[in-house]
Amino acid sequence: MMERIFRIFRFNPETDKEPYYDTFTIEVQDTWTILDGLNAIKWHHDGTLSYRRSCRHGICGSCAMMINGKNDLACEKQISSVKGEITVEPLKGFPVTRDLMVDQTHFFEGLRLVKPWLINHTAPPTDKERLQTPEDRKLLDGTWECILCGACTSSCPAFWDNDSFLGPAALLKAYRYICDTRDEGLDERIGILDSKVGVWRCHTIFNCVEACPKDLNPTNAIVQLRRRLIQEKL
Amino acid sequence: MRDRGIGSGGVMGWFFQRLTGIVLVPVLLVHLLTMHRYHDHGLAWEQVTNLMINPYWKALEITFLVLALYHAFNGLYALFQDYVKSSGVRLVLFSLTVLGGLVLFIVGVVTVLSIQSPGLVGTAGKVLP
Amino acid sequence: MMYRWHAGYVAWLMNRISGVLITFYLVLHIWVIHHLSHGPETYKKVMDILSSKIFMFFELALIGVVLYHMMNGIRIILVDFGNAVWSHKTVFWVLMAIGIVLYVICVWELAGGFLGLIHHEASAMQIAP
Amino acid sequence: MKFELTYHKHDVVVVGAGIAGLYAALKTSAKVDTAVLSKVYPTRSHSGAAQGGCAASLGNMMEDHWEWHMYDTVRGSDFLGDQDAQELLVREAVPVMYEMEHLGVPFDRTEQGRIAQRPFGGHFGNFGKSPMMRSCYAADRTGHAQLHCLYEQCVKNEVRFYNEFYALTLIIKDGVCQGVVAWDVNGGGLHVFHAKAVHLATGGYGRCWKITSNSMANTGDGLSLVMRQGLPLEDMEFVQFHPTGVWKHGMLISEAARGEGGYLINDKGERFMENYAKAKMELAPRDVVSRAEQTEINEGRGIKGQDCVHIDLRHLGKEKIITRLPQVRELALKFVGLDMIDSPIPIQPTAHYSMGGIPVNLDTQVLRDTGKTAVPGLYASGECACVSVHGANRLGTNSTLECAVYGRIGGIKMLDYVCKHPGHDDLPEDAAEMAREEIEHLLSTAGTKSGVRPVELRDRMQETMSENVAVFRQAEDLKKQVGICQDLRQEYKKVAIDDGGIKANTDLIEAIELGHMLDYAYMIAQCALERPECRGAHWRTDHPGRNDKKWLKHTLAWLHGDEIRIEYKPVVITRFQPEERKY
Ligand SMILES: Cc1cc2nc3c(=O)[nH]c(=O)nc-3n(C[C@H](O)[C@H](O)[C@H](O)COP(=O)(O)OP(=O)(O)OC[C@H]3O[C@@H](n4cnc5c(N)ncnc54)[C@H](O)[C@@H]3O)c2cc1C
Ligand code: HEM
Ligand code: SF4
Ligand code: F3S
Ligand code: FES
Repeated sequence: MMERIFRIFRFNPETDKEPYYDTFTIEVQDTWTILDGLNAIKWHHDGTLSYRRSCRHGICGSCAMMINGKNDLACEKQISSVKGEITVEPLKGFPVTRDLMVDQTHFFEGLRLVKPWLINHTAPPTDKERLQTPEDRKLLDGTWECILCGACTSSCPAFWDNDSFLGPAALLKAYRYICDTRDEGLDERIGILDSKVGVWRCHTIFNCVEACPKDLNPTNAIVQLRRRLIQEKL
Repeated sequence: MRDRGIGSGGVMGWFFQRLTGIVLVPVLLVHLLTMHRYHDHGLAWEQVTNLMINPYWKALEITFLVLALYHAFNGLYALFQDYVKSSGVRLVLFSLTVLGGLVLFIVGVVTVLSIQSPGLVGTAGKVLP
Repeated sequence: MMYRWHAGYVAWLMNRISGVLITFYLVLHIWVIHHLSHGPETYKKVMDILSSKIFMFFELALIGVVLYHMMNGIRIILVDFGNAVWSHKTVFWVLMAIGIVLYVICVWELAGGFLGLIHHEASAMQIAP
Repeated sequence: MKFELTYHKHDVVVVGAGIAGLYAALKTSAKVDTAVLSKVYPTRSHSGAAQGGCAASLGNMMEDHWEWHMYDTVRGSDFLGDQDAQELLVREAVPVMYEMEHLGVPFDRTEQGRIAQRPFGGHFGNFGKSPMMRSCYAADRTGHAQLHCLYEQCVKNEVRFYNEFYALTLIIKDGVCQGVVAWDVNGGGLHVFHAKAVHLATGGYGRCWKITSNSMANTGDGLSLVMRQGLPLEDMEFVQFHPTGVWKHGMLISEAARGEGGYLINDKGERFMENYAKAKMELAPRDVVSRAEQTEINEGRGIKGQDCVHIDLRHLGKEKIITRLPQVRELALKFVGLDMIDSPIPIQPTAHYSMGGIPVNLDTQVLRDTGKTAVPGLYASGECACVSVHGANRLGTNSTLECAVYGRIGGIKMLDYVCKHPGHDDLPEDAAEMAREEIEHLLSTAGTKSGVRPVELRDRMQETMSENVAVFRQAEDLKKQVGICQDLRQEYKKVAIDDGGIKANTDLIEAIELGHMLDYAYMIAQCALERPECRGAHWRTDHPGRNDKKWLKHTLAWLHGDEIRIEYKPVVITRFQPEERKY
């Protein structure tokens, strides 16, 4: 048990004109994560604190937020790994719904635009799987693990400046399908990828790679997509 | 939030930004190292004209001019795409970048071509203020 | 706010700013140099101003900016067409180191350093008609 | 406070966006207007946490047949599963797995390019004789791969998603389901969804225990929605406890840790499994290992006398831990801050899977009695439902399979039903009254300092459930727990929340969830009390042994006000007669 100070971004659109920071000093156990800390605050100090959480072990993507200036999953971040006062803020770049909750409607809408589903024009065998070699399957590694937490898109300066930019998560998803040997949908996706909200708006800033709590590399996906587009277009 | 209407792509602009960038590396270095000598109060008029009379140097300088202008103004336009929200204003700015680029290109080419022989002034020089 | 000052962000921001700065300079430069075509007197006048201490300082700073933009540009191109997407940080620092070396060379050279002293006459000979 | 009602009309409304709900929606959305309500974004559903895989007798690695899979499932269920449902499950498993591949799930592959399969506890070849590789997997994120793929397919089919909408009540008029009332968590506001068919796929209910591997959203809402309409729940006493939950946190350390040779150690440094399962040691079935751990803890041999034992992997060596168990190691690093390479990890049994739930028939229609009477227009599948394929104990990798198979069947059957019902029936006038009362009452308590805080009740419920209705059960404890649950339900009436806001009021949501949990926790305790035998995950120390003569039957329980009424219905037995379950 030891005392830690949480400095938490607060904003309730119903009552507050401006966001402000609330400070809570709580007793934490040494195995606690930031999420445990937030829970303790919500349950024992201030029930009005709002945030999202579900799985508690970094697979659902609910609890992405900015912890001491870095995007992380609150449920995976050990309190003991953070020194001093702990500042918790909502993901940047998305409108704040309340406190640590942000509105990700636009984020998921962007995802929809890249047609994130397998596009294949030949009917699959009826009583069997489509074949795919282990090597071809390996191409998908580093793409399909994305939990859509939004930490990457939220860290991307190109997205801050221009939120119509699809952002790294949607582009990673596009690449997940385009590099799937079972997929034939490049043509259908070229329109959006090559558009003024597509891959060319990324300036190779790498914040997204830095931010991804699952250690994925959206920049690589974007770079690969550009290569494909250049092959197609030039 | 801006609408995400599918608009003109950007593959050309993006690709040529890299291409010109790469070609600029040697060209720019050569240009810098030959033309921007500051000892002795900069290159003397004669030195420059001596260099520039050589058609290869002329070609090199014009290449540099074209590449740098394209790269610079294409780069500026990339900025506008990021920061300017209205597509109307973007169109105006696009026209301005193209126009500006062209004007500077003419000025530059005229300058380079005007150097006909060491110590002589090209007649073209008088055309522009 | 870490992402404001994260290396990748700063690198890009500086790239953008440097790009705009150089573009600005390029426009000026084309304008100024076109005085070449006005004959030796005008050129000399302009050059005298330009090679004053203060302008020399600007020019040296500019070369730094150009080299930064160039080296970072190379990094971006290596990410786009090479394999640097997995090692962009290392590549960045290696290129910056090269950039610094290049800068030192340029300064020596342009400000009349050893290369310039040794080659000055020879090069003048070479380009003489 | 008076809320405007917003009305929506859809052919099908699915509540829950896990594998089950999404599969159902995928099937109906091919032809009819389908909406999905989910209290979390679909990709945040608990299905994404499933790791090990999804069983199907594809036979890609070695000879396999659905009969073998069925035998394992029947035996695993300790003969309480309905064999018609189990047969459907394992037969459909094969085409469903292929369909999921066609939809785009990135399964791992064999050298021949087919779906790769791996061994998993409880699955055998040749009727329990030889080890079997039956679990289709995508690394250790199979559920994640399936969930995302199904979500994306639903997006493609233009399913209308109402994300972060919390279903509060069902609308049932004249015994027919007409829709559901939901609360818009972000925007605030009551929404009435008028539908020809409603499908509940609200997932498991492990959250009423203190230590659980379940996500925080697994509060069993679908169960109370049904229960509060005077409909029964089935086999609620059967809840699986997994032996390797991270101490104090409860999230799962994969079975692979024991599979690779991890030891379980008590405070004296003994490999205590020697005293419980000398042959299989740590690799004995989940319930056996969980009971062994709990015995050690109860008898004071937990580490430093605490409620945990150690899983020790140090003898495997750094190399093996890093290459074979990277995820497990990372989990331990992140949640207990310990590195398996040089430190044992504290673990304890954790509430993991809910076998019981909403009784449904093979068409996933919700049943209203011990016979075959269904509630027209109301369907359920996935972990919240009980068809029952898992009986008294489920096999690993059979549950995502159940979600897929029965979610899919549910979709197909609803489509039939909806196509036969061209128009919507009229909604009752007071469709939203129950929901409105609940919300308005809770909001009106905001800030009143005199009430009970929900967290107090929840902590008490979770702690006592973990004490009294866990791995070991006995009449005395269960009776005590029934009493506690009754008290807690009374006290819940005096609950007061902090937050009176309308928008994104998660305090309100947690209070509603607590109400649901108290209802079904009460039912679990009562059902457990009324089954004096040991079967599968239900272990009564005061009534050793399975009693097929008296107890080979399903429990159906109704909540009438504060009373629980219990009836029984027979188990469907087709191919395999009950025998002793030995491993
Ligand atoms: C850690 C862990 C590992 C597992 N590994 C495996 C495995 O390897 N193989 C396997 O077969 N099984 C595994 N399981 C079990 C399996 O994951 C679950 O049984 C299965 O995912 C349940 O899916 P579902 O579709 O029924 O519900 P869930 O995926 O739990 O989804 C429930 C949905 O209902 C919604 N919902 C709930 N209440 C409401 C409400 N009131 N209003 C609106 N929406 C609501 C939620 O938002 C959510 O979308 C594992 C379970 C755990 C805990
Ligand atoms: C010397 C070699 C050069 C290289 C390798 C280079 C490379 C690049 C690259 C790769 C970009 C794209 C950056 C991005 O998309 O984020 C870029 C942008 C730009 N460059 Fe260059 N460049 C060079 C020289 C120049 C010069 C000489 C100028 C100006 C005269 C210039 C002006 C610009 C501008 C204005 C931009 C746009 C900035 C932005 O979009 O952020 N560059 N450069
Ligand atoms: S790429 Fe990483 S950061 Fe981005 S959404 Fe996916 S998991 Fe989150
Ligand atoms: S941070 Fe943004 S600019 Fe590109 S490399 Fe990542 S998407
Ligand atoms: S709660 Fe699921 S990722 Fe944190």
